[in-house]
Amino acid sequence: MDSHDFGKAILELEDITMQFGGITALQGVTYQVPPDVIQAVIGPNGAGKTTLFHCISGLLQPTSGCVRMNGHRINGLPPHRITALGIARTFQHVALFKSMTVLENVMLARHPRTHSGFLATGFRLPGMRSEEKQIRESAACFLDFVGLEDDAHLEAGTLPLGKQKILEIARALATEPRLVLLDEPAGGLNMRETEELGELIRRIREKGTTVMLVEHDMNLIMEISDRILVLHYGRHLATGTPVEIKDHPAVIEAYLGEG
Amino acid sequence: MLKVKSVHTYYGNIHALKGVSLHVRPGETVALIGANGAGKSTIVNTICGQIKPLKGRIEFQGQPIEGLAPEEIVRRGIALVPEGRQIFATLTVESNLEMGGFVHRNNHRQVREDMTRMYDRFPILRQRSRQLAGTLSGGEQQMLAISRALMSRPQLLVLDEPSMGLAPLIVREIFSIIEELRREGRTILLIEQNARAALQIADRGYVLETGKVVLQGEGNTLLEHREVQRAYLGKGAGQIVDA
Amino acid sequence: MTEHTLAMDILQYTISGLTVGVIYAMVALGYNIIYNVTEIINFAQGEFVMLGGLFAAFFVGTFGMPIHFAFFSAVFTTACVGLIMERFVIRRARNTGVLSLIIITIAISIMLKGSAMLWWGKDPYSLPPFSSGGPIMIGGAALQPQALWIFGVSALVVLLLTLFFRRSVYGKAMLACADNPGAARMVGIPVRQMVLLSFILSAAIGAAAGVVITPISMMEYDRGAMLGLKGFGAAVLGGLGQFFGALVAGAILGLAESFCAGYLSSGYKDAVALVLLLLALFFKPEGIFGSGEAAKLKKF
Amino acid sequence: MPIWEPDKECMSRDELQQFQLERLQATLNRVYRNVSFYRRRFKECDFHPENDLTELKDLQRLPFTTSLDVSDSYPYDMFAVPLREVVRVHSSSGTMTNPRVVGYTRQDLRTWSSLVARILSAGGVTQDDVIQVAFAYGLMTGGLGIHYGAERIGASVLPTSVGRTERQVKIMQDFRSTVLVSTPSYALVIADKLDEMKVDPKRLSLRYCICAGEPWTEDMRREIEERLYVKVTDNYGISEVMGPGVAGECLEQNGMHIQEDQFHAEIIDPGTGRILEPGEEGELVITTLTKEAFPVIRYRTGDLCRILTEPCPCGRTFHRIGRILRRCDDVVVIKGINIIPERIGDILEQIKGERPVYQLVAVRDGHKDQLEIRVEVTEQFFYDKMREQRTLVDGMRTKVANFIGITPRIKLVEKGSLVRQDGVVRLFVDCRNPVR
Amino acid sequence: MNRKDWLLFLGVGLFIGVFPLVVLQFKAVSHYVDVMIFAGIFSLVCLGLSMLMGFAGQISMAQAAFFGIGAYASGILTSRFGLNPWAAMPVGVALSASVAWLIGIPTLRLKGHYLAMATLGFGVIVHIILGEEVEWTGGPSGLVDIPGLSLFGRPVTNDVHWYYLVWGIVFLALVFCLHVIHSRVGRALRAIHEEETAAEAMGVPTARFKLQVFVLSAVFAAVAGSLYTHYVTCLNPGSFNLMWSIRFLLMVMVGGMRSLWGAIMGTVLLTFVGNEWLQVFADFEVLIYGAILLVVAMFFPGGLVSLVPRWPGPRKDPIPAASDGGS
Repeated sequence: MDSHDFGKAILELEDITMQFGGITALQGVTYQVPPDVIQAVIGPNGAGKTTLFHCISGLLQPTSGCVRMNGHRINGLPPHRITALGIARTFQHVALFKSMTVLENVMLARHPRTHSGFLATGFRLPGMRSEEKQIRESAACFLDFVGLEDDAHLEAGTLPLGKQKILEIARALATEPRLVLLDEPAGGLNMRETEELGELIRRIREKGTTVMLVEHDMNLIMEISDRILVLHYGRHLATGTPVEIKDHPAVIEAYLGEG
Repeated sequence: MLKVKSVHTYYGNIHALKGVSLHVRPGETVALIGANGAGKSTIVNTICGQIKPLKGRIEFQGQPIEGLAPEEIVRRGIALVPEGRQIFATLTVESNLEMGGFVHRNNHRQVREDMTRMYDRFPILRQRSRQLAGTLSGGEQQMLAISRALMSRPQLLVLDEPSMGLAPLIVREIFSIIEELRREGRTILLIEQNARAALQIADRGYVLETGKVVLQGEGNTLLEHREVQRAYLGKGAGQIVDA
Repeated sequence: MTEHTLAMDILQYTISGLTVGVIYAMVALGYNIIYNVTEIINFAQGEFVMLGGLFAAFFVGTFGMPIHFAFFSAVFTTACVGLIMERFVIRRARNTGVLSLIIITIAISIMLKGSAMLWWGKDPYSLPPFSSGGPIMIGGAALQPQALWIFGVSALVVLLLTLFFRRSVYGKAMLACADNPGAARMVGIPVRQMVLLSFILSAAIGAAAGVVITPISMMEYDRGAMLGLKGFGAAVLGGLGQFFGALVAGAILGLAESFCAGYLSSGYKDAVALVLLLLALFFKPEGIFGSGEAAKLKKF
Repeated sequence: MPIWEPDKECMSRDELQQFQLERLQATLNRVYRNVSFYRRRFKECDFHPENDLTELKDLQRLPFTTSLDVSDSYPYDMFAVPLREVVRVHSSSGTMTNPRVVGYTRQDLRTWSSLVARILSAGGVTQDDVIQVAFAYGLMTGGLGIHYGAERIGASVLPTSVGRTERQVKIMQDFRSTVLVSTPSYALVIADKLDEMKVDPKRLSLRYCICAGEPWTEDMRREIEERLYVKVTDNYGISEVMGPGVAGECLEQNGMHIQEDQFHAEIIDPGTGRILEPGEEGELVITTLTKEAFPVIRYRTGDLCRILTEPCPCGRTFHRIGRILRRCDDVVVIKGINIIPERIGDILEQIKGERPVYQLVAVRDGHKDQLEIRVEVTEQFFYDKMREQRTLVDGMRTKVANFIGITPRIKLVEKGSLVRQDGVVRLFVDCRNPVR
Repeated sequence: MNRKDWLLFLGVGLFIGVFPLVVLQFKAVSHYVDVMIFAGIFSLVCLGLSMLMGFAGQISMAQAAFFGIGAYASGILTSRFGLNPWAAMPVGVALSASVAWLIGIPTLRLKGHYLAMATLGFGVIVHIILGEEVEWTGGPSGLVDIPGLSLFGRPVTNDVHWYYLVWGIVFLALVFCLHVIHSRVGRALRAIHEEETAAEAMGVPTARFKLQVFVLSAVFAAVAGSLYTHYVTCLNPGSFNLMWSIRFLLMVMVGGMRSLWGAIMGTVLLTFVGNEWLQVFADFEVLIYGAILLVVAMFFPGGLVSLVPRWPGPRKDPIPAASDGGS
């Protein structure tokens, strides 16, 4: 673990423990995510990966421990505040606004970067028109970035799963996060879609957004990630580059089971 | 006994099973292993009637069972020990067992006898028989889940991830129970992430990867197969010459 | 006022509070049974009570049935209404989402109410008490013999329900459905039939409550909504799905209502129960006896 | 005779089909992922194993794999596992193309030896037997293949290999061999040797003879049985598919049981590729179901035979193939060696710079197969001087022998004396006892 | 607002505009103007409810209560304190909004059944209060002597004037709502309806928005209540009971929950059904309401608008040419 990088980490997890009733989903996870990397989180079923994401994004409050972003404590804040501070996420099971169009989905995600309220929109106050225009333009840019511009006017629920997953990413990016959490982005995708996804994730990092992803597709993980955090039974098991992780005896053990 | 033929299953719009075939012969223990998301649980849910397959057939003792309701499938003789145990947490241990014997509810005597048998097998459950099942430890819950499934006197016992979320020591205990069941001549379909433990006790095994069977064979031979590792750890674990 | 009469008053309010409280508890039991198995709140629960009372009055008045026989006939008839409701409406609408289900049960409730109005008109109906004789005086407070019947019947219902859920395979199977419907199917329990049974059972219990209170408080077509609402209050306050909790919470509501009527204003007695309901929903939606942990996992 | 793996060999047809389907699925998924050749082929015909294989019949949508495909992938391109997992490599016998290289993982070897154990058991071998393996050991699959299978059974193996017939006989006498494994023609060579050495075959311990490696006839079987006092069973193996153990006769002697739990067999019309009905004669096409290192999908063996589906009294439920009738392509098998007559022309051409008119003739000389090459003598080839002619013939012989591994007999014939069909000389004439 | 809305706007506007002119030609139906005034008033309530339920996905069984609060506030202030109706209306609106705000904070944390029950309970409590506070509200016998409305110093007495006044307000409200739903706020509301967790994760303060739209619906109901008061000039609690909440729900559902146009359509339709045509079946009324509600909920959850064939061509919002990069 590279705790000496203290000041630089974009995200710091300090001794995160999460208990549900008698079950401990996370136990004392301490970790730091440096900026501008693709950080993978892997581990067998029930290792606590998604719980970790929930703790970071504010959907769950860790039982104890502290989540800091750029040195500021963020656990305890409601999820929309955390998003406004620059952490966006996608969901394991696609959580799009299905009856809204693709474009509207992304436009919605401009929410934390815009301001008009009921009165401003209802009475079409002057600032609101230009803001609305700007929302539409930047949303289109994000669709362009992920390559969904042609589907902008389709209802999100009618897209094939592959595109829905991409749309989720576009939506997360539209909040202009500094850190984006992708929860199993490749789940249910076919090989070609997975490859394109990998490409997209790389481009996201190149834009200067740190990517943290939970994924089961090891091919993808090994190919794109810069660092991997392995969780096992809610504990931190190993950390390292893909190459290190691949040959890590404890990891192989965790995945294949006890001798 | 059980034959699954080229089954395709969709979860929403995810093509979760892409033509999976497998079979279990009487008295056999068959392991189904694979990483997360490989489709293991989907197979279980398809066999047990919780999901209808889009294509393909499932036969149990020569009768097609695809598309039957789960309760009917239990009646036909397939009992499931579901993933995450799924015991009735707010019922007592004893009631859980009684519910396991629901299909034999009219044969009160048999249910009592079976219950005694389960208590003999797992004395800890007898001690806890009046407790709410939710208060049991993980390992005890798993024992209860197994006993509950056995209460229906199944011809085929399907265990879905019995080791999930249990500490290694308990996992060993659970596997020794499965081993014991196997020695008694029960027919078992064992779905596991813990490949090593599962293959050690299985007669045969299937390795699942992204909804497909990529490897099948005898348990101990699969055990040393590098492809098994590959299925868990990705391409890097076994670089292919022409890749 | 002397100390003496104050004590008498308190006793009197307690008795009448408990009497209605027990009725609320029985309505709450109905909610609990259906909720337990389906996680549906049946907004028509109160109408079952109304139907029970009116059917009994009808059987007595029109056919001249003896009261005890009318009791069972009314319970049976109302149970059939519950059956029809589940079989032909709820079962078809199970997958339409919470909002639709709410509206559907509300729709059923006003249809039942409308039908009752057509059938029986807007006049209140009464029943003869189950047993004759004047009020029994206890420490200066009057106790209607019918109140004893109410206590008796509800005690019996609670006892039978307890036995049913503790002892019978079907009762346990229903509990199992409530606990984990998926796992229940996997052990071979026909969940659909259990749902049907839950509607029949809760309709029957509601009807029983309706029959026993009619001799005291009469019954008219539009009583259902308020009884349902208060019963729901008892169910929530006691912790949804908790039978014993419902009983205690029902008693609390009844007492609160009765004391409010006695000391504050009889007009607001209905509001008191509702305020308690709101307070419970706002501050302790898992109820007094419900476990916080379990409540977190349920869908509200 | 005991059946080696009764749970496999006697499983019901229904169950067997399930087995085949499952294994086929796994195999296709794996070759699709791991072997670029198959991936390409599958894609060409728009076949995705995960979607398009729902029953065994769907296999018919896939293209055939030919021996040429295999040689083109020389050496390792068609392997489906990394080389470090391959524990044995065999290579098919000399042909004019690249050799066909096949590999085996540890598991493949285990499977192979149990398959051989099955056919040996079917042919009468038990752990009490002393088994003399007169197949060539080496790069070819025959010797080692039988060897491991025999060891698996627990029999005592004498790895005598082929040749030095006198010594074979001596060993047979002294070591009290009870089983002989050899090509049918070599079995008869041994019989001749016994006569020559005045050894009474009745005094040998020999009880069974396991034959394989070349097309032969029922008459030859009868002759071997009468002369060696043994029971002879026919067997079929091909390196690209596995080696010996692919199919083997039981003591009922009425066709070779294909090991259908491991191989899926089809009979096709060699010309059109159409699937033929059971009983019809055609080319045998095999798909391996469990092989890991070198799976083949719809491999055209080039061997003509028919599939027999009637139940066999021995209790094995596997279908049988009838005797291999002949090769259907221009590959000629002589002494168990595949020869492409066209390539012989290439060699002859190298010697004098011009392609002579020639013909290969397979003859049975006594009990030995012989390759005879008849070359029409033209101006260039005509030498007055016997010595120079001798040198030329010797040159041809060595050159060809070096290439194909057996020494041919070279016969110079007069120009125009080779039989022509439509003005073209047939490159190969089989003068061994033609099969009925 | 997009092209479709503008076209509808013109069409409906024209219809509403000429309706009295046409109807008044025929004596037999001339009282339809009166019915349409009620329809307009109820439309205001239903617009709010449609925003709350159809767009933000929050059920409310308390709309009649807010309607009543607005009505009684206006009624009491004008009849007892002699306030000008136009001054009383904002007070009623403010009262209704504050009550909604206070009750909304704890209520809107609830979902589904609990939310329905809580709002229902609240509605009943308000109804009880209206019936019990005899000193203020007149109790069950109601409030009388409420002045009518005057505009520019002249009392509005003519039905046709009332008609245009009410529908003018309805159209203003409609424009407001249409603007809202086709904007940042509207998207947030729809997002809350569909995937509340995801909306929260996309930075939408869901609790605040739910509360705001709840208050908005209460404001609309209160305005409607105030208009109602001054139109009928007498009040009694029976107009604000549970059945009315259910009626509002039904109006929105029949028209189509997810369309403001549908809300108005459903309201007009059901007002006619209730005030006119059902009078014949008087006693069947409740039963028929129940039946309609059941049928709509089970078979036409999208309401009447879902039966109208889709507007030709997909809706095309202009999409600007994208430049490179994110923003």
